[in-house]
Amino acid sequence: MEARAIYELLAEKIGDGALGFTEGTGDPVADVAPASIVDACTFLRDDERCDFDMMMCLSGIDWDGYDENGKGKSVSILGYTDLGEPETTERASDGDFGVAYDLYSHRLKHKFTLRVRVTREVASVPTVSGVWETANWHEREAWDLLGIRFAGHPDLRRMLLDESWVGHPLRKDYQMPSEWDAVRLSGRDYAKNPFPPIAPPETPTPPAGDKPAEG
Amino acid sequence: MDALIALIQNAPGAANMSAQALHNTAAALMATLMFTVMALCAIVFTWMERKVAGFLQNRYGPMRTGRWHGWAQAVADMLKILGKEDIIPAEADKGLFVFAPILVLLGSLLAWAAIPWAPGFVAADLDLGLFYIFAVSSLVIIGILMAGWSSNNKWALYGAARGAAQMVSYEIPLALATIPVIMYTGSLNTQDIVIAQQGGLANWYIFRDPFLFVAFWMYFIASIAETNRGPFDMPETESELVAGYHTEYSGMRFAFFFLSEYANLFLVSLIAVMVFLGGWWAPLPLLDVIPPALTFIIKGVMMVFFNMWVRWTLPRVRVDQLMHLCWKVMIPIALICVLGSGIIQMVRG
Amino acid sequence: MATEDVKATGWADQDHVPEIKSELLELNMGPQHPATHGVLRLLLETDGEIVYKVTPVMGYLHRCAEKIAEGVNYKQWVVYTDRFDYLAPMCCNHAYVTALEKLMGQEVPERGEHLRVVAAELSRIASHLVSLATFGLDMGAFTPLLYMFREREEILNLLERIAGGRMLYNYMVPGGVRYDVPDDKWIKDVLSFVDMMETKKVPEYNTLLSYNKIFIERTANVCVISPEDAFTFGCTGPVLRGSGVSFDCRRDDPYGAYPKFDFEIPVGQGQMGAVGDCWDRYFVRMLEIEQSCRLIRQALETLPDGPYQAIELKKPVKAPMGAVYSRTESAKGELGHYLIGDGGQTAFRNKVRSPSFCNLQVVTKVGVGQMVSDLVALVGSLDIVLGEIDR
Amino acid sequence: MAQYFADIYEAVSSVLKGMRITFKHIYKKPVTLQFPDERQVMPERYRGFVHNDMTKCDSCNICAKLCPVDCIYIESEGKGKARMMTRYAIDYNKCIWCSLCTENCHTGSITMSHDYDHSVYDRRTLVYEFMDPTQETIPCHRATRIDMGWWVEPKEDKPKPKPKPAAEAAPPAETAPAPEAPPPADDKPAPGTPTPDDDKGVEN
Repeated sequence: MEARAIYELLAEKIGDGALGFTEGTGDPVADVAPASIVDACTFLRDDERCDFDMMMCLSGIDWDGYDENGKGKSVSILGYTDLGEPETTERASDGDFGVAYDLYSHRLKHKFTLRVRVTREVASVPTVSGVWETANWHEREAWDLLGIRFAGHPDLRRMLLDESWVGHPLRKDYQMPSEWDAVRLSGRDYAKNPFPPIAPPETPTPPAGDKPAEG
Repeated sequence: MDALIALIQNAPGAANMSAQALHNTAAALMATLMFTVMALCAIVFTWMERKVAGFLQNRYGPMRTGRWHGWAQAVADMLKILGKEDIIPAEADKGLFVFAPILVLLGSLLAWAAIPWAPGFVAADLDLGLFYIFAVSSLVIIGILMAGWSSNNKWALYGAARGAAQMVSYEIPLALATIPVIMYTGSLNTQDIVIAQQGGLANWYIFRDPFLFVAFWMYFIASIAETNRGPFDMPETESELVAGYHTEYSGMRFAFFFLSEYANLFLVSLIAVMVFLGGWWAPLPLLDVIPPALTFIIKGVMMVFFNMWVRWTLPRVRVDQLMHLCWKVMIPIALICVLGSGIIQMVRG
Repeated sequence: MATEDVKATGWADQDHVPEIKSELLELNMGPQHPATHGVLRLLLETDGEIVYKVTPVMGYLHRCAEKIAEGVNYKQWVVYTDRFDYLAPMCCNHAYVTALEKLMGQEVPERGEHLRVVAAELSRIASHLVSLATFGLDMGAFTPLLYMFREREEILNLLERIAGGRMLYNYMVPGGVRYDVPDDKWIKDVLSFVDMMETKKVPEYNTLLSYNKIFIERTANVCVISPEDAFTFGCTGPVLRGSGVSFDCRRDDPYGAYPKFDFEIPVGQGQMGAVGDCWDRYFVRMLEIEQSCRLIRQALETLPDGPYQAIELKKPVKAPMGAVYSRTESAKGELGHYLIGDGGQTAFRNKVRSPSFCNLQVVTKVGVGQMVSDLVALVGSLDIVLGEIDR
Repeated sequence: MAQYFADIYEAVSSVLKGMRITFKHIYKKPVTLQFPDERQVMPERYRGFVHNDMTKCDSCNICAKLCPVDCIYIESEGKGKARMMTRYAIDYNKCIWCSLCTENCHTGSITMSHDYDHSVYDRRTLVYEFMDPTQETIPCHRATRIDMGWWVEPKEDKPKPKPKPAAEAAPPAETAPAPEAPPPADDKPAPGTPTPDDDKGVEN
């Protein structure tokens, strides 16, 4: 079924919860209010005409800095200064968070994308892990990396990072901590100079141009 | 032993020795010899295992140490293992932890006493020889259980529990498979068993009757399980239990386990040769020129090769399947062998 | 856990449930364990040999690759995609460039598509070989591992000749492939390798491992994943097909040159036990090797002339604003990229939906009630790669 | 009961088949190479350690900008014709052999060699300085180099590509399309180490 037809079915079901349908560059996407996402997902899974038995992907998004005019670029990755101190950002963080759900039906072989958008202050979306089991881990990952809470999630712990980690790295205003658990986190840049001088190495000849390796 | 005593008597300066002194000297000599042979066989077999595995797997195995096909690799490994730090985990039961490898080694070492290498050349010419061998080699089980328990490591405990269950179970088919032979010989004396197989290939027990042929394979399978080698290496199962009962062992203590594994391997191979494959008798009259002890060892090494070949071909069975195999397949078949062979003996008179 | 609960796990009918309950033993399987294929940690609660709870813990290999994706430009990011599934990097490259081209609306020349198929399928064979080999190793069969790595080495040599790298190729670029075929001899070598694989090697593996009775006993009827479980847990690839579902992105959601070729989707048929057991998942991979060989042969025999890149290598790549989700069939399953462009040269957000990540989740359900040895078989048959789970 | 014996038969026969296959391999020639004695011949496109030919390099910074892991360090002084390169270093601790630097180099100075075997005892020794220690700076501009007698005429068949804007930043304005030249200077190892190649390199 076409995405637009699915959206119309969905809008019929959840009423005000359906916020709009966009077609343009990329996949067609249906915006849904956070409050009705579980209803929407349950409907899409159980309805005969939709039958979305699999959630392909759940992606958390930090929309901060994303501007419809293409002006607000994504911030460049924050790393370390020459002295190994974490760089800081002056960004004001006021963008929304979003979650995109990509669904697929094995029987009807059609796809559909849902999207919810919540403000940075709220940062909480109802969980759909009761609808598809796979959402469990995807949501944990989104919580871990983006700090989006999933209300009602059975096991919302950090997944890829340690429980004691501070911050959510995929946020656009994330600042790398300088140490974690008494471990200094800055990378060692051997080519820069704060390192103590070393004795001359044992003649490491730089690689020659096209000296063939002999067999 | 008698042969050894006779040898010593003939040696210069030994003529005046009392019978007791002669016996003691011979015993000391024999013990030294046994231990040396065992340590040597462990070294040779580690190298052999690697080379056999290598060639079965389309690669070379060790090639560097000692120039010719890495012959010194095992020696180098032993030296390295001797130089390693001896670690006893803080939470381990120290006494048991230290004693376990010794017990394991002891178990396999004691059994060597009753192996008949050549006519008259056996350290302990016991009337209960075969029984003695099976009895003392059971000590290994206690050692493994001790090692697993005292390590205070869950994986080690798993390995020990599996190992104990496995080895206790497989003692039964192992012993049952040899019973037809004992019935034929009418003796448990190891020398008698070998002497009864004199007279070429046809007189070897394996070819005496079809039930004995089956019994030999029962013995072979059970012996693999007894030595904890693949496909029945339940106490180790490196892909499941990390390293099983010796997970926490290092250095010399680990070497003891290692040594005992290969000593055990050679031991069960020698028993197979002794019981089923004609002991020191050459298969053909043509080969009688080879000294009996050498024939015996060559046959043993061939059995070891066969064992390695099996190990490097087959996947590992699961622990419950292992038990299933033992209790529901091998013991019935071994019992049938005992019965069938007994009937044949009765018919033949 | 009450005895009734234990019976619910499926062991009841086998009378394995002990009458006297003892305390459950917590067992840390990993992160350094021979059978967890990397640095996966499984927190087990066991009673003797039987597992009552499995909690996978991961992140030991986490590099926050998705953050890096926001910091490097599209072409630089191709380099990083190699590092997800380092056993089939070509498939990862393919997945990413497909997503990017979908966002850009970029067409790829025929020859480029064919070369992509050849490279990705070779990579898939290599990945499956590693998977089968390590699965055999988990079952205790060491020798097939060496035989399969011998053939994988051949593939690495072939890919090294076309892409320049042994393991991390960085071969595909947006709009095509980086290099053309090195020479005609390469094509001949690939074809002869494919022939050898089909006629000699696969039967050899089958005799040595697939049809070995001990191996069948270890894997058949073990850890059965039902199609419903596979759907809800998002299992894809050989895990889903092992459960008897005929689904393959190459056919059902076609991309690249795949629609042009003729190939079959092998599914698990429960030959040795139930549909969806470890043996089925294992054997589906074996059959897929043959199908990949077919694909390679077709792609090379019909290799068209012409350009192999649509965008000059030195040109920077820009993608418009918008979001796409694109998926491809990697060796492990459906490898998807959720890609948001912001009109510049850098992705605004790139979420990687890695197949191993989703496939692994199924152990929390299927692993319950199995023996420790069977759990090893399950993890081995899922064929996970930690580089892709932790990203 | 029939199943019981069928299982036993199947087990024995499949085991024997498997053992036949492994036994056959004893007679096959091993496929492994004895590494330090025998080495694989690397194919044409093999990407080994990165090599930079300092005679061609004009310090345009494209490679450093394009490097996904920032492992190339280029420093220069001055502007325009007077611009002098003071440092060109590659940190092989970081290099991931992706070859993005080579394919965007407009002078063709940076290439991937076939070298892969550079084990060291200290990671700091994996930072390779390509500048000659005896010569403190290298002029970047083409005309200056011609004055110094460093250049021969560029080959005609090779089109001189204009430096494209690198990934995120425009290349430095001073970059000039540099022609090819015979290598007058060889690269040099990490700082302060005299190597036999050094003298030869300068004279060439």
